[in-house]
Amino acid sequence: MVSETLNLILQLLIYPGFLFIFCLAFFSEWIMRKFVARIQSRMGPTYTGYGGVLQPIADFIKLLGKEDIIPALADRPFFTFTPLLYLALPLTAIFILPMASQSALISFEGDLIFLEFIFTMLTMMVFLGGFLSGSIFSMVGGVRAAIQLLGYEIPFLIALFSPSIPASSLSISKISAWQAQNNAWGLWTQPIGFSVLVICLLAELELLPFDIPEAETEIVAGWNVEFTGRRLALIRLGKDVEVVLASAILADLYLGGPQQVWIIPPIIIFLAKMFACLLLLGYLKTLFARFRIDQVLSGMWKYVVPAAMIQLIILKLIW
Amino acid sequence: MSREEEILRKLEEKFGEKIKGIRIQRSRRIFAEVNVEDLKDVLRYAKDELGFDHISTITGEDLGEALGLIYHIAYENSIELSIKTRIPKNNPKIVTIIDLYPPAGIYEREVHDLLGVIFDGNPDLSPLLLPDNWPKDVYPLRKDVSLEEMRALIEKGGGEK
Amino acid sequence: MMNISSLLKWARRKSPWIIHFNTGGCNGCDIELLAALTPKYDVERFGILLKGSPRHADILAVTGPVTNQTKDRLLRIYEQMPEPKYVIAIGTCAVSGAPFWDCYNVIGGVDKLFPVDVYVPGCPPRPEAIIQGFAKLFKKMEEEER
Amino acid sequence: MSGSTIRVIIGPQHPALKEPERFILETEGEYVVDVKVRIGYIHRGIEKAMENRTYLQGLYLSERVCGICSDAHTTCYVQGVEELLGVEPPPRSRFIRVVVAELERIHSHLLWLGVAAHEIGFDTLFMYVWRDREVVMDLLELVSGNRVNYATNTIGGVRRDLNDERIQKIVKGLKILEERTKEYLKMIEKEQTVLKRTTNVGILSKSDAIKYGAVGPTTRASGVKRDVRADDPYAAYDEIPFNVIVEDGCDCLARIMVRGKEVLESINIIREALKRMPSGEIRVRVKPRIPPAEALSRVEAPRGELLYYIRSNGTDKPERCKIRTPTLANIPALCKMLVGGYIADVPIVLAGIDPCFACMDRVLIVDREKKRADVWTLDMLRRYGREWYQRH
Repeated sequence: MVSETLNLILQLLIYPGFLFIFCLAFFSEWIMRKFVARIQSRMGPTYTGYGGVLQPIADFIKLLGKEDIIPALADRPFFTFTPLLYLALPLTAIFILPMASQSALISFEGDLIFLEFIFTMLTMMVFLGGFLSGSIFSMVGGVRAAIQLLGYEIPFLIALFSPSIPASSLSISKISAWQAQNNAWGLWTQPIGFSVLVICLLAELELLPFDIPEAETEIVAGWNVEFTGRRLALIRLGKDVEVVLASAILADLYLGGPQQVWIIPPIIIFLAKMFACLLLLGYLKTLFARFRIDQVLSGMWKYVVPAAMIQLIILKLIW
Repeated sequence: MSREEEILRKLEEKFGEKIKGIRIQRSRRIFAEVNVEDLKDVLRYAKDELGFDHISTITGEDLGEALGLIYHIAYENSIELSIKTRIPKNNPKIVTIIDLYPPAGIYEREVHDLLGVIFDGNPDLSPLLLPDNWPKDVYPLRKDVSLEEMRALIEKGGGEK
Repeated sequence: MMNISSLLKWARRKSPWIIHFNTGGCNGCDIELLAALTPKYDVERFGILLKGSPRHADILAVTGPVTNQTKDRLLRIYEQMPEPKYVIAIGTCAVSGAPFWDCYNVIGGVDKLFPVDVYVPGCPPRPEAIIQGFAKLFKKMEEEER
Repeated sequence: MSGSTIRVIIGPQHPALKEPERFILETEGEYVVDVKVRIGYIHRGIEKAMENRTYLQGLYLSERVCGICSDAHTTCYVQGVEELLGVEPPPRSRFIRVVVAELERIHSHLLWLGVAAHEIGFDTLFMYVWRDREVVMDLLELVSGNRVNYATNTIGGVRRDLNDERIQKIVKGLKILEERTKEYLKMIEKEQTVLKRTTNVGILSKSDAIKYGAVGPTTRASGVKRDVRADDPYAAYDEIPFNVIVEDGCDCLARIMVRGKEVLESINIIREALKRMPSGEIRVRVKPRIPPAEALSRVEAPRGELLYYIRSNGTDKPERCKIRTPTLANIPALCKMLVGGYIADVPIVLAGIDPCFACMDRVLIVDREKKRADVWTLDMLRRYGREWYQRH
């Protein structure tokens, strides 16, 4: 009994818990930066550690050591809580995703709904953090994030839930296990759903062409313009974890998640799938110019929502 | 007859004595001088009848006793007609030409900033170039104030805001 | 404690984020600073990122002579930056105000307003010179307690 | 906040580039209804300083009016002074001036293309364009010895000659530039996100372009065929055949295309100039003192018509030297373009005239119930915002 508890704690803290996820988050930020830089025919971080791999960690440590400023106009409690929650929410969500083995650390029927809830909460955090930090830029950024939510929320929901229909389960672990066993990856059986989910995740992560809430040339840094030091460090880490989360969702719901192939452990297969999704997101990010907020809303409702619906109808007809 | 000579002849015919010292300096450059009262008539004639539809800029300068203004207007972007006029320094007032050339508004603001000429009828003569804490009644392009004096004045006048 | 401070110094040196402000220059230094970000020079190799918000930045890169109108704005940006902060003056204008030294609307170099850590002379300095300026600044970060 | 007009202040600090300036926009909902301009953050007082410097010293000052179009400024200045003196620069120097001016136009237009891409968030294109801009920067360095302020022109000619080796290198570099520019133009024409952000944005009709006195590529993108190089030839432009690029789109896309095609046209002009270049002297000596006279000099800078008015008084210093930069001439037209457009389009429309200043971000929104003074500092805005939230 004692050893079981200890085991769980170890799992939570080290592998595949906090430490592993933080390392993964930093590593994925490095991959993303390096990949984007290579596409733009630049080098990207080079001299911090081997090939610049320690760059995100250096950024993090430096931000921890900076002066902590709370603007006089900011709402103190919220200004403190927002970065914390912004990191804690995606971290929580990661535990319900199967990574190291076919079943997640915490898995229950209906955790897909919980995931959806966490994503909406994240956007609310962006909105609150921007709205209450007292600067007009951050306010505009926060409001833009909330408006954008209206655009992608519905297709996101549909694309998130459509893999659960063939697997007839609302548990992420069961869905990915079903896909792995039947060799029916969501990517092949429902390609439209996959592309809808990718588009919505780009919007959720505020990557180009949907980085409207933090459009540098329009509103400086957007909703996080006033955050400094520790808070900014937490926000950046939260963002990295969110990127990991997004690619993990794609890998789990549409690529069959962790599965044992021959003697390769599931985690390796999973990481390979996850980084493939990460690079896909990074690649899309470099391809486009930024949309205008009204173009996002109308485009989402005109094209992406119908596409998600069609996918749902096709699924219903087959299964 | 070249286009320049034709324009010169038409201007002389229309305004006769009112237009002084009109000359073609080189191809595509005409200089002329008029009194303040006739300025607007000449400009209107040049715009409506001769087709000078582009205003390049308004140059203001300090001529000692008077302030000089030069209106540079262009015909089909090639022939530049520069019309000079003078206004007294102690009462630097002239009528605006934004009804003829809308972009003149911004040039008039510039001349107002740097030389203190007041353009009657221009709705917006707020500072365009000079800083917000600029001392009043100091006009940098007037020759009676030297650079050293101006710097001293700025240091005194600045600071608030 | 020694280890933590040296770790911090390492992180600071490896992750310098800059904010750029033109105080009234001719654009020459600005385009060279921007050129330093682009593929041929790519200062992201050293971890340098250009940030829009003074709250996120460590280094204030100033180009151009300080004019009367931008003085307050520049001071405010400097005050908004969190400690520890560094200032780098790029181009002869930001160093001393020349060749606009006697213009009525120019105060002079940036060091009339606040201390400058590294001066990069040149009209405009080449991107290589700007990168060398940053390298000097990293050395200063390492040696100096702040 | 519904119903009332809202004041949006843009400026004066930009994360990417350019000098600080400020625009005050009055908006209703998402639309801009009125624009007020406040430039002068970079006002240094060059015109006054010119009066205190000799003609040769003034040359260096005019070079530093603007770092991007520095060669256009010196060309305009030396042409004015040469006219005062009655000196003709030798023919070879006039061709070299054309070569440097067109190289500078390529550099400036490519720079602008990158910045416009950055403005609509297309950083990859920005990086690519700036990578290839380094080719022309290298050529400029080869010709003049410096990357930005070339100091090629001097009163009575140019300072550095072109030899065969340099000409060969220029021809080689131009070939690369031509290929790349064509590729980018093809891509911009097809890329949906770019088209979405630029077509029918910032409309300036042909009649408005004339009425509001727009100059340079801005007016040519509205279908007005005006180019000082063709209409009022200077240097060696009357001896080189070239086309004036005109587009009828009247929107931001047309402005991109005009500049892109002008890069290609400039490449042709340089080739032609190198082919026809006569041999001989590159410079004549001139006297430092200039008899009283006046001269009006015009040059087509990358951004449009640049104008210098110089008057001499018999000493070695000018009596008056007036500079009219193309950006100032485009501001009335810019205000016209912004009115009636979306707030989100303001950055790209501002960038559309290729302003030599401008800072398009820092969008501040303030309620306009209390009709206060025009100039608000950032702190005032914040305090005001705070009060507003407490009341509502």
